[in-house]
Amino acid sequence: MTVELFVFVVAAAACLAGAIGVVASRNPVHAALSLVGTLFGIAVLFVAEEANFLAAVQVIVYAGAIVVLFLFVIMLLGVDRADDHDIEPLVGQRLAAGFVALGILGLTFAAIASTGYEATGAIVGFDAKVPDINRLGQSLFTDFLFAFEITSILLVIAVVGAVLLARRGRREEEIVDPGQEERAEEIAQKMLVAEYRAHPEEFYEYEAGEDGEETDEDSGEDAESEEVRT
Amino acid sequence: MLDAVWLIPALPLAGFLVLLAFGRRLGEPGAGWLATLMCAGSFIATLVVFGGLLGEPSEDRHFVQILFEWIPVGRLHVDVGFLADPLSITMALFITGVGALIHLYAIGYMHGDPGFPRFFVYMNLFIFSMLMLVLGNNLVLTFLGWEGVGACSYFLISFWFGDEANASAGKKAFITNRIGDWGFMLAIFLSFAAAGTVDYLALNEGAGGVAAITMTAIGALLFVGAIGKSAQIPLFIWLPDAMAGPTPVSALIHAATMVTAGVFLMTRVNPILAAGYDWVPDVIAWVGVITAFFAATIAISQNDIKKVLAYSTVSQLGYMFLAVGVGAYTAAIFHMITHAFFKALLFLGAGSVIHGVGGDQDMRHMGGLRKWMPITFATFIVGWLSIAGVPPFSGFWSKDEILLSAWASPGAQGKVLWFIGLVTALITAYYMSRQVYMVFFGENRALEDHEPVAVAAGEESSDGPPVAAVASDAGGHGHGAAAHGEPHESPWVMTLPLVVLAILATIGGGLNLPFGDSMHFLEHWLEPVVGENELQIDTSGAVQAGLIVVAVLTALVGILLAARVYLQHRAKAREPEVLAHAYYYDESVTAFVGGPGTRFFAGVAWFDTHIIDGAVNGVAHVVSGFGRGLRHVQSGFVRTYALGVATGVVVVLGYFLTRIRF
Amino acid sequence: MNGPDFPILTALILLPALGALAVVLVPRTRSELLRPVALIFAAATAALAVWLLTAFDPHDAGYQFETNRSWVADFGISWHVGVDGISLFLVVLTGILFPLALLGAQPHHDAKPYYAWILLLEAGCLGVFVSLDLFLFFVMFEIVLVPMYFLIGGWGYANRVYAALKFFLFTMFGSALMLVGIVSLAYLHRNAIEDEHRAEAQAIVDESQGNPSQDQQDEIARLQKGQPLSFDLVEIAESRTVVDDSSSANPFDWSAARWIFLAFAIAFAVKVPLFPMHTWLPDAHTEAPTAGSVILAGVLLKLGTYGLIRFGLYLLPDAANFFAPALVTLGVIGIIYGAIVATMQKDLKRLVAYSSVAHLGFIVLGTFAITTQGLQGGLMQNVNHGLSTGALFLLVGWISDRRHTREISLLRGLQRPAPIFAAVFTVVMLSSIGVPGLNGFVGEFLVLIGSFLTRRWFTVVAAAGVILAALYLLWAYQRVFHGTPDEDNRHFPEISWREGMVVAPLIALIVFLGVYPKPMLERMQPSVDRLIEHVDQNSDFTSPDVESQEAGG
Amino acid sequence: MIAAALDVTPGWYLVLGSLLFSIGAYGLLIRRNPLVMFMCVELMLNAVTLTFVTFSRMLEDTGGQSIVVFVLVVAAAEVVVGLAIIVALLRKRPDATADDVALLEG
Repeated sequence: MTVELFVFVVAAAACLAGAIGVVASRNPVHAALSLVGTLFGIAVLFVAEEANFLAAVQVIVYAGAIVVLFLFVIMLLGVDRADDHDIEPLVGQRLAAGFVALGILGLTFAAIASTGYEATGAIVGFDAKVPDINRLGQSLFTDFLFAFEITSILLVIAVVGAVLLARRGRREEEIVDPGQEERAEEIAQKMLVAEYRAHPEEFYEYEAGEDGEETDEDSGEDAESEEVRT
Repeated sequence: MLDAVWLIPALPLAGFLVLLAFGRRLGEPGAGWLATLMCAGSFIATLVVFGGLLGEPSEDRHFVQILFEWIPVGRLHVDVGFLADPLSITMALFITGVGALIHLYAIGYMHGDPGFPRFFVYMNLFIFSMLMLVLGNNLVLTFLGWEGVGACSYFLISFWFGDEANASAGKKAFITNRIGDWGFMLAIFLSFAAAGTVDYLALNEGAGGVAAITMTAIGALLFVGAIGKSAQIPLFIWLPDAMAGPTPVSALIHAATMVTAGVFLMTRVNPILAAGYDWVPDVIAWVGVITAFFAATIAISQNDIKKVLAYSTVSQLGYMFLAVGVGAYTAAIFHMITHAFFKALLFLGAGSVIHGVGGDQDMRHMGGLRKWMPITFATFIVGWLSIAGVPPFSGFWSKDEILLSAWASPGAQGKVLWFIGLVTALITAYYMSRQVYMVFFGENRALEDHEPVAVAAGEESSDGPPVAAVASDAGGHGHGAAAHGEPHESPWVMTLPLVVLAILATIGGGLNLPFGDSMHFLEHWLEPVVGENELQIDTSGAVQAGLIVVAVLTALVGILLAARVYLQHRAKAREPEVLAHAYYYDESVTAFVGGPGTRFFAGVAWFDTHIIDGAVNGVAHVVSGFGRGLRHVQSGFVRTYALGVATGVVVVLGYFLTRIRF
Repeated sequence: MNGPDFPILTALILLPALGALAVVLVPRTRSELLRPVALIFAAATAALAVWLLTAFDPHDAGYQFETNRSWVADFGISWHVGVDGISLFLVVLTGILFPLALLGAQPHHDAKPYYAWILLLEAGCLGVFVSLDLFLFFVMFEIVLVPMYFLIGGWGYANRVYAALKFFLFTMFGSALMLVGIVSLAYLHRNAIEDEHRAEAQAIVDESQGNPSQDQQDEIARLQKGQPLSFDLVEIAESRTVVDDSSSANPFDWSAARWIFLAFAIAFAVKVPLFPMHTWLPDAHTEAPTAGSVILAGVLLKLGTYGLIRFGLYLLPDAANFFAPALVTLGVIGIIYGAIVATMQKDLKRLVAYSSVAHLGFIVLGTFAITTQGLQGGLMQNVNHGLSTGALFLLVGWISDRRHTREISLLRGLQRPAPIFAAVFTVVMLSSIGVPGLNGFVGEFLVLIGSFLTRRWFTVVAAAGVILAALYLLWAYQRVFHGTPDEDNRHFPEISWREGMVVAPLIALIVFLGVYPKPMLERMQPSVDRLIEHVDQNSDFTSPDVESQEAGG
Repeated sequence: MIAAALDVTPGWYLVLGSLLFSIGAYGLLIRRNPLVMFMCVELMLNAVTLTFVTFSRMLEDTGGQSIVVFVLVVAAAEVVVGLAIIVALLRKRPDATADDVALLEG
């Protein structure tokens, strides 16, 4: 039971737990928090892989900035309601998703297995005398200089874009889009069907007549809210 | 002298062009006079050439004058060249001569018509085309004239285009002719393909060299053309309708000249007919005689003065084809000439009558006109006796020669043809007499029962140019039909041609008298052209005399019969409906064209819009439908897209894994 | 070749194009200048074309005024232009027809793009007729397409958009096939040459028993070098590398040549148009503005027939010979069918359009009769149709301008108020019917007499089309011009001076060519004979003109 | 021996990476809350960075780590923009799910 093994196991567990948490938790806030778990796990693994600088960055940027940003948005908009996992408007989405995920997993495993753990195991490792940050800087400002500069532009654009998008009360003029109503109707219908499939009982609470009425006004208000918004 | 040939068609052409340019400025009667002069000049030019030919020894009496190459392509050489030989010059003589007279007549007849100059434009163009037809030295040039006269007759029949009926008649004439021309064209092609030339002389030279079957085909196809142009069964339907045109037109085009073009063509290519199998001439003879017979019977119950003459023209043309069929080309040409004289005379007389009574053409409204129009009457009588076959008038000699030839032609067939011809002669005498009696004798029915003739004219739709009636009113001289004016004699410009033609019709028989070989002037004259293919008559003099007697008797019987019925009214007039309707042949053709024919055409049009174009639009619909279907893939649901991407990832991964060597 | 070293044909193409440019550059404020500018350029082009006619050497069968500059060297595409007796008169026709079309009709709106498009169209048409490079031809062929599309769609009548789209799609379909044909032809040509060279190289190797001398090695090296592509029409046609070596009728073992010919044939059959592909034509003609119809009928359809000659008979003679019966059949069907459908039309313009189908059928018949008479007749019929149908469309256009309708049933007795107009119409009509003495007859006659030599029974049927032509045109004439005019038609204006000036040259040509076609025919003769010899030698077709013809069939 | 068996080879990291990636992908596909979907994207990104680092260590090539830096930058930028969009979206309709974006309107 080497230290390395211990570290890995713990970190990996944290990562997976966090990941599952992100996917499974109903409440976005919880998801964000479990994301933090994953990120920390990764950071630890970075350290274990002698990428100390990256580990630091990981913690600072991700856990420190991004996740906080997430939480900030959630709080700002007050959308921290638990969303209902039973509702799935797109029929067969989950099944397909499962298959795809398993596919990716299996294939990547196959790839790794085909090379064999040991084959990949020949770890050269960096010589410990040079701190990794030097090495990183070396490569960043020589080999990847151009890319590096580009990223600066990227960031600027991102900032500008964000400001532009998040500005309140822009684009009030009507956008004419034929078939908008139909599509709104369609989506509302999908939602309704999904909700019914998720919780039939809620629908059985009413009489048939009201049931129809219910659905009507439901989709109706949906539709009219569309109009209001557009 | 012979070099003047080109002048013959050139003068009418010049007249045509001048009138086309300045006709309106010349106006009336200047335009008419110019046209007449041109025609007369061309007649004189023809006389000059005629003299020139007479100067030559008979064996080389043909002169070719090439003006320029018209269509030279590869082996095909079509020249604009004139062939002056006895045949063409004979034709040219009476075309220009009679043509000039009729032009003169028309000046009077068309007086006051708004389209006066236009009329003479067409007339000169017609004369030009007709001369090209007869003078052309090759089939194609003849075809040019052939179509040209067709076009002119189209213009002239629908001259008073205000009336739909006239327009339709013109169209009908043109299209019916075209059907015949189809055969003519194929004949041209075939002769080029077979003999490599379309030139008459070369063709007639090489006639022997070419396979008989080919020559038979050429002859038959040319005859198809002739049927169309000369109004034989089954394509005669256009000629009666053609009477919608002004009367001078009927006289010139639809009696004297154009309709005889078929006979001319058959005579022109007589070596080809001779080179082919015998059934072609037999068919020609039979078509001719049958046409002659039926047309004559139809004429019995016609009441339109011009319709009677029209059917009689068809019938007489039948005679000519009978002659051609039995190989009596001289007789055919002879009858053509005399017919040109007396039929033109009759038509012009009829025109004078119509003019006199103010546009009405219904014989039932006429009668006793001899009192009012003596000259017309006298001349008409000459024409009548001539066509009825009473000696010594010209018609008698020519018709008799045809009958004789029929009799003399080999086999029992000859006798049958002769007999039908004889019966036809009887009927001819009968209906012509009927016409004369109805028009000139008895009391004037138009005057006694004061029935406005204009209305009567209205009854007979499609006949009678209403514009003409108006015109003759407009012309100060004519007390129009509407104003119950008394009939009156026509001005001298109209009577003079009548007189001249009457004289010709009287003495015309002198061209070819049966008394002894020395008097067969025409036959000797035409020798170089038809010589070796001419039917040799070996009938004994006694038999010939007997035939003549029989013929004369038949004519007299016909006349007397008519007299009994229409003069003394002893016998009831027999005018069967079926004949009045021309055996309903025309009606049924019209019905067919208007019924199934039109439906078929409409069907094809429907096929075009619905099947073919429908298929095109159908493809378009399929494509757009496919696109509409494809649109649903773009559902707009982000997660669906994401799913797609992920699936793609899986596929790509899988692909790469398969590439890994373990 | 002879002629001046000044590249007149290139100038001929560029002049209208520059004209289009000039029109575009006319400032909006001086819009009254548009028409004169366009007319000047069109007229200049016409003058150039006529000068070409005079400078043309009638006895030279080959291409004259040739210019051959490399254009896209990497693909062997060259700017190769030249005229011979076959293309000469189409060039002249184009040159003459365009200014008349411009003069004869004015746009009701947006004059600037209208004139620009027309001039560009002219450039394209001329380019098609003179280009001797497959690719150049294709480019020009496509250039023609666009302006016509906009002319129909922009200045046409009620249903113009549908018509324009239909026209565009049909032709596009065709030209796609043509592109395939062209490219594959070029590559096959290249490969054939390379195989040849390899064979030669092998031969050298063999005869040098393995140890070739120095220059032999060089020779071998030269031969084994890959050959450049070439799109040169003349080179490919004369070298006869792409031959139809399959004898069976079974499509599955057809040779490439046949398939390529088929591609070309379909492409051009759409343009001509031949029977089943004709339905774009009535719509396009009917909806196009007057000038558009004139040009469409007068020039654009000729692209198809011209292509059939150049890319069919000249480029792939053997395959052409194989498909000739089929094409002739379609042509004859077109003659009869077009005439019948035309008879039943209620729209005067549509009637004329369908008559084009019939006339073009004659041209195809004559072309694939492969006799000197038939081919020359076909070529002449191209010009005739351009003149007479062009004139017909002008007249019909003027009628519909005056009466704002093309419905035959609404027109009556126009000859009463407008006799001269009627007279002009009559002449044009008779020319279209093919009455001797006018140009139409000469063309039709030659086509029929020529095709009678090789395609007897087709001709017998086709000749019946002549009757039908008389039927539909005379009937239409009767319904429109005869009879007594009603209130609407009584005041139909007589032909104006401007209109007279426009039709006068057309009428003059119609009569002249009918009376004295020799100048035209003798200029065609050498090239046509050469082409027929070409076909005769390179296919199992034996022309009655080349080998000594037997008298007495 | 046991130590050898339990020696942490890069393979382990890779397996972990692929696990994280798959989970992230699954989440991305099934969750309807745009925010959560974003988090799933972050998961996947991290899985990739982990793999990169692993390889860079294996092959003694700092390039891998440099890439990770870029990934971080991209992630940051993406999150900024993405969140801005989400903000714009959710501000209008707090109950919006990813499916509602199908209506291409705020």
